[in-house]
Amino acid sequence: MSERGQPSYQEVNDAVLPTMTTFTWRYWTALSISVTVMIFGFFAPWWYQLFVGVGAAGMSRAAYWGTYLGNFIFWIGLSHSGTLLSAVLHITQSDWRKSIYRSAEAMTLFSLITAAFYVMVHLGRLWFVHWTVPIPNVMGLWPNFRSPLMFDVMAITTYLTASSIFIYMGSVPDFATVRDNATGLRRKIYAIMCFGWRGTDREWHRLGWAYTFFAVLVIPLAVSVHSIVSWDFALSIVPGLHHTIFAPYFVCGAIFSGTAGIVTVMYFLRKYFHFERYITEKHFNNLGKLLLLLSLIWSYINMLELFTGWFSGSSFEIEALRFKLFGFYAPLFWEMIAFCAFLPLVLFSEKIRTNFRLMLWISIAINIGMFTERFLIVATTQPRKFLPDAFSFYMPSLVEIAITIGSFAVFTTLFLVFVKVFPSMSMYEVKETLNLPTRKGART
Amino acid sequence: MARKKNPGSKLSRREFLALVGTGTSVMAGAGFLTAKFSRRPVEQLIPYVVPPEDYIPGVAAYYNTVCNLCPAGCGITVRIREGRAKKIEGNPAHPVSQGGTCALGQSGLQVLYNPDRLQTPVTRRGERGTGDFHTVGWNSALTTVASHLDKLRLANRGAGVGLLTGDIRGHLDDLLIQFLGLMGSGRYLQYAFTNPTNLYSANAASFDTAQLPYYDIANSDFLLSFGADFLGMWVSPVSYSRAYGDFRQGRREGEDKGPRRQRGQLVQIEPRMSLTGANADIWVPAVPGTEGALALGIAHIIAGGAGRFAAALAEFDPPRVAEISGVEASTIERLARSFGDAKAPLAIGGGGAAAGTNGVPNLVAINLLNHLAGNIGREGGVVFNPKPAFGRTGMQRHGSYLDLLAFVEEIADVDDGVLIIAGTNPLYDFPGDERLVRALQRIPLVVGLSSFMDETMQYADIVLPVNSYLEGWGDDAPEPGVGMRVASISQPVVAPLYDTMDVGDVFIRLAQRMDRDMQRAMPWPDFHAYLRNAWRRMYDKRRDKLDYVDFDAFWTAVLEAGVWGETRRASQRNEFHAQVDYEPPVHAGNDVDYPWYFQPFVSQGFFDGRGANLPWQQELPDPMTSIVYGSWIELNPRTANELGVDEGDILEVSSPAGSLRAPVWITQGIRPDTVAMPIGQGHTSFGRYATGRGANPLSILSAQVDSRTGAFAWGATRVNLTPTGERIRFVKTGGWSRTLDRQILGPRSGETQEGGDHG
Amino acid sequence: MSLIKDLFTNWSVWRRPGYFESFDYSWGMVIDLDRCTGCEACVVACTAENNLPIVGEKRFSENREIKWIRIERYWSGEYPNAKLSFIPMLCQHCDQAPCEIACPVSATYHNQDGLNTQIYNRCIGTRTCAVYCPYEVRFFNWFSYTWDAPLEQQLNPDVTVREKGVMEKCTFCIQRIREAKDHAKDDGRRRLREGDIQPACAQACPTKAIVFGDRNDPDSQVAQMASDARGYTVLKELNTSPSIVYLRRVDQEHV
Amino acid sequence: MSVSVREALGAFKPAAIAVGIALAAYIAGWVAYEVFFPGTAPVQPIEFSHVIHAGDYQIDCQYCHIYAARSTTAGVPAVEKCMGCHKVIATDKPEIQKLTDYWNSRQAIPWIKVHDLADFVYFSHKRHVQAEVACQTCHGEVQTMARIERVAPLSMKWCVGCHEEREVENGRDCWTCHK
Repeated sequence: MSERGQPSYQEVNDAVLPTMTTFTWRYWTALSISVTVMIFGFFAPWWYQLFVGVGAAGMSRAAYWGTYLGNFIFWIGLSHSGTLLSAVLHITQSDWRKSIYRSAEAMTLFSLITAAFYVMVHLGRLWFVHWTVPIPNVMGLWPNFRSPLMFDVMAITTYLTASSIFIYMGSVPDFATVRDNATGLRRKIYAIMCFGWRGTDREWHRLGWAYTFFAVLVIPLAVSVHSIVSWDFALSIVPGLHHTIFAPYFVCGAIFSGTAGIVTVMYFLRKYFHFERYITEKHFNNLGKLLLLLSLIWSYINMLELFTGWFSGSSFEIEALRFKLFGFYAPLFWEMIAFCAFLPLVLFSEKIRTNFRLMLWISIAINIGMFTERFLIVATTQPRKFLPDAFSFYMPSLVEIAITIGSFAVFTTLFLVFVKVFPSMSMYEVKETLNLPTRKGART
Repeated sequence: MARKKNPGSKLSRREFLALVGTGTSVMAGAGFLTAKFSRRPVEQLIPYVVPPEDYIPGVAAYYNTVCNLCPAGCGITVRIREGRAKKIEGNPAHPVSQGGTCALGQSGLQVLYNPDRLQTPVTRRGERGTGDFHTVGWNSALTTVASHLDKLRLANRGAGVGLLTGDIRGHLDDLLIQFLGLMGSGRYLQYAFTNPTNLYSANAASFDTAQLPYYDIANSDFLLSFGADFLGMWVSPVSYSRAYGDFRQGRREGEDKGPRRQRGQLVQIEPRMSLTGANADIWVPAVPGTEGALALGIAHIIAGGAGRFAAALAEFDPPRVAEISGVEASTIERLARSFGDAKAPLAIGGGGAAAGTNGVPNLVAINLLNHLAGNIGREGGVVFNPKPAFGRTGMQRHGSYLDLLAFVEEIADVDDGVLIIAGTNPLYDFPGDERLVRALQRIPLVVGLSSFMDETMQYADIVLPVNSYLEGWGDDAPEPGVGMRVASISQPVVAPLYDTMDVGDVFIRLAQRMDRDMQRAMPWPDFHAYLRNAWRRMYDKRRDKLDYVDFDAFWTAVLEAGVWGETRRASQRNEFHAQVDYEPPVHAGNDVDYPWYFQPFVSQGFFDGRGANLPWQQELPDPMTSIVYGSWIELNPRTANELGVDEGDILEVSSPAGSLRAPVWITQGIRPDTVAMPIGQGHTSFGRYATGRGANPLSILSAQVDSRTGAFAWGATRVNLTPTGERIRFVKTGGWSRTLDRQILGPRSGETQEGGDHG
Repeated sequence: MSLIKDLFTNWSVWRRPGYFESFDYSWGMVIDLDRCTGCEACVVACTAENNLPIVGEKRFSENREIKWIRIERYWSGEYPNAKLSFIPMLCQHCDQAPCEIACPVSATYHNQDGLNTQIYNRCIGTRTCAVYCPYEVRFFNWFSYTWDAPLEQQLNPDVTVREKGVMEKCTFCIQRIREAKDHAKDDGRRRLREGDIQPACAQACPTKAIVFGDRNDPDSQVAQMASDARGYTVLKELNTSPSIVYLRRVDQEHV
Repeated sequence: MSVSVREALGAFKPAAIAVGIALAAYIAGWVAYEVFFPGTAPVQPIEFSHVIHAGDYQIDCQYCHIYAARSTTAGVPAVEKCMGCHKVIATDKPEIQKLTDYWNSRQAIPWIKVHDLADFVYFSHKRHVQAEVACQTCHGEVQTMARIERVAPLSMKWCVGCHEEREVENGRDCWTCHK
């Protein structure tokens, strides 16, 4: 035990490495449950839907978009925490990021993948999805580059690539550590995964340089991605969607829910992987402040949106607004306001910010609220468009609900696999924060 | 080398090679099979052995024929590709349809290609009405019937043979008369509850011309319609609709736009807003059955106490009429003034106005308006048609409700009587009294000619499948005519799908299976031959007038054009013979136990119910409500409040004759003291699309008849409504029914459209 | 690569002023609401011509019906002065179509005839076009539909039967336009004449309320009627510049 | 101490090779099928030779494919048409006897479609014939084919390519060829 309660390098390893190798019954149950839910909640219904057609979902005339796109936005949003945050904090040299960013970035990656799944679930003819990719083909046709969905395809793929490189690059030295502490085949695998990392100065230097470069690259990317997602809606002329505020609205909302997501994940890592010494009040406190700030921004933008709708005085906007605020889905709307606008205000008190369990519940509540918001965006606007004779109603079907639940299982499964493959906490960067080891502290 | 390959493994070289061998071959097999199954299945090209002449695959052919889905007799053009009927269009050369069609007419293709068509003759096995039949060959079926008829005829008891049909016109009608004549029977009746029997006799009474006149709507400028839903399915919807278009916005003929004339104004007087009411400039909801009084009230004002009818009209001053009809006196005066001032006013009566116990008096009163306006035989007025080129008029053909009952019961009373039913479905059309069924039960042999096993066919002993109108021959003199003499031939546009015959063919075949004089009297090989002969006779009469080299040229010409006409007009002097008087309507059920007038109405999609087995018609939104698949009962919001019901609540509708259940539809277009239901649904046996869907309002009507003609008064029953507490969601296309001040129907008159407020 | 060149020209070309006037044709419609009686003949005619599926009661109740042209009905006033107005609503073939930018695979686009077209076999079913369409006239095949034999014998061989997952909509009966052009070529004519083509709805209409023709041809009937004082386009404020001009129904309160 | 990447990779060599072989075998199987059962030149119920008819005897294509200039489909000759000549000509040949059997039993010949376009494609022989596109342009040198073989890919790119090259009016408009 080194002075000032700081863990030694060895202790860092001892804290992290076992989490990758030890498989507790708790882990197995968690994994098996989430895999089952994933298969029967997500893939089975999807398979069914592929056979009968998208009619298996609850969408219908006027409400051509449903829960699927709601989920899509939600997951894209969730993905905005990790990479963006870690990049920002990395550039701003805030060290407290180091113990949490790995799992945060993992979150980014996996929620992006889930989101990508939703794009496919949404499609009417999945078997032609490759037509959206600008590759030479027997038809000699190109996709339509004027389409916001096309922007989406580009943005998301880019963001996915960037963040996967980002997270991988960040964990190369740790892979080396894993390699050095492993034997047999596992040792060999990690030897390949870390590209034979030796820890020479040149390697460290290049890593640092490249890492910073990527950090800078990722930030505008992340912002653009959700702006573009918002344009899928804002570029339509549908009352209630056709708002210039949408891009910032979405981005802010995204980071908001993303940060909340990190808090949730952090809580569990801390609890079950016993990272108490690395994930501390400090982190929860900082993230709490961030959440508070974001929620204020979010509420402001939300008010703006409602106001412009009302202020326009146009019959279309007003009706859309009326339906959203007082229509069938009004309870959901007010629930969203409560969870995302009012609840976070309690974060003004530091006592609450540093209370782990409370933070967990708040973060979950926020994400429920944000999920509702995304659902409302699709569910309340389309049924109230321009021709009253075509007014309709949207109610998700069982298939949609099942897939929604299943998608959370998809995410969880991926994450559970991740924690066994990646060191779920960046060991080398945590070590950077420690002061150099004394002779007592063993070096690995 | 295998060892070198993986030093760790315990595999011997032999094992290793075996492993590799099997592995590769399995994979290769897999690849082979994937290739096999991933390939598109082979398509075959099957040419004809001997191609039919004038057949070009991929090129459409068009044939003209006649639609017989309703009695209007529109000329239609059918598009044929590879020997299959693809599309029905109006025949532009035909003066009735003038290139247009109605919704029902479009669906004729689904009569032809209906999955529930009767494909072979069937005979009854189980009890009557149980629908337990088994198939037999044409031969045995015809022989059975023929022998039966023969027996009767030879025993001089042929009078026991009766023929009940729907609306059959043209030479087929003649053929049937001839056949029955040879049987020594005059029992031949045509019945459909939609037949305008009252209109015939009213016209006979007022103008002593027992026919449907041609209402020159197009050239009239003020149209006063008493319950006649002439834009819906009344008498001849397509031709009236066309006329209506011109009545509103002037003639539109391709290039020449014609002079822009004064826009005609339409006033619709009826308790429940029909499609015509919706298009009217003013909709006047009058108490059902009081249209006559209203007409007399208007006449009273126009006549101004002078003239021949002054005495008869004296008592019909606005206040009194207002009290009878529930229309404000001011409105009546206004209407009268406009009617009087109009250049070419026109009054039409029908539908609800004719469907009361006082139908004829009402129509006579309405005719009086036309007489006063000097409309008869005038352009923009009531033009009577010349005697049709052939066939009897509806007045001669149609039987009333009472006639039908008597007719069937008489046949039931003679021992071993035979009833042949063709192209009509009285058991659906009939009100809820059992007399008809009981009579049917007593008739030893009931033969049905039909394409579908409908309610009536369930009671037949032998059902013979007949051609759909697109597969068979026929001809038609449309009624009402268009002011001149028109005739059209309907020809088979596709080969019969199944083993079916024309109605005419059936009787010719029957004759050929009977004794010699019968055969001699009906020598034709088939109905087509008969038809040609008939037309040859027509041709011979006019040979000098017609410029065709010979009959064949004439025949082909008519087949190609689909219609033949003579511009010969009937001259009609403006005389009025009837005594005008108002007879208050009698409704079944007192107004205490049965507080509401019950007005069934002919629905756009199903006409009198015959369209209900066509999926396109089932999925056709009702024009007024946009409801599909099912029936409903229309309530005024006030009525709904009284009952405390909302849209979709199911009501128990009970009349003195019976009761049914129907969901509530709340509409602004109906009197609070009236409720209305569409006719057409509620079939108990009419194919997969119609059976067991909705309710049939006719089934709870009391057997009310017109006091003069004995025609079925289907607008003269009162009902009581009781909520059942159950409710349904309507299947319909429409969402909200108000525009919310959005620019959908255009700027109000006067204003022109300016950019809107949407940012 | 020429494709890339096209890509960039396409990008800008839509914004060029007078772009649509430069087209071969600009098919358009004038619908006279004073003639239209709401009889729904056009609806069935369209169904028959374009192989629209029979969806069945259950799917109809879920708003999954497919009707390229429908009659919308709007009430005004209360009993006894209630008025009901009809307006046939079909694809407006907008010159500035919101749906066209939506499709990621260009399954819907503006062709040389000024038609807003939909290529069924290119569609991948994102349904974005339908969301963007303010007139609600795009219909999605939520399922693959079948016809009870022998009803399928009626299907029009000139029109594809759409499979599940495909968006579809009114095409102004483009198969008829194609056929007419074909005949014109046979007669050695380069251009179509007025009246060569009639879409199913216009042909069936018993009151002749629907007139179809080339808006680029100044003496065509549509071009002339479009300038009528009663003329207007639905939801003009959205600036979609539709190809369908409606003539307002005359409301004559005082008779 | 640490393991070099090369060394590590070595461990996966056998697995990699195994997978490689398996893949190779799979592809080989696929190719084999395409070679032995070519979809582009199926075996027809009657070994009809265009070499004899179109080649040696120089019979005009439209003598048998009568609708080519009038309709969208070129049309396969009716059995009657074949018998028009083969009542007398070459009646002893086995293939002709097959034909005669079809004729006597009044059966149509189930030819297998070689040039098969998707249902959503509108192709008009008439237009192409009238534009004086030689049959061979799309159907290949038919007169040299003992068994009809599809030479053109019939892919969209191929069609459009030709349209562009000939500058067909609206040759790139989707609705020119799709329905």
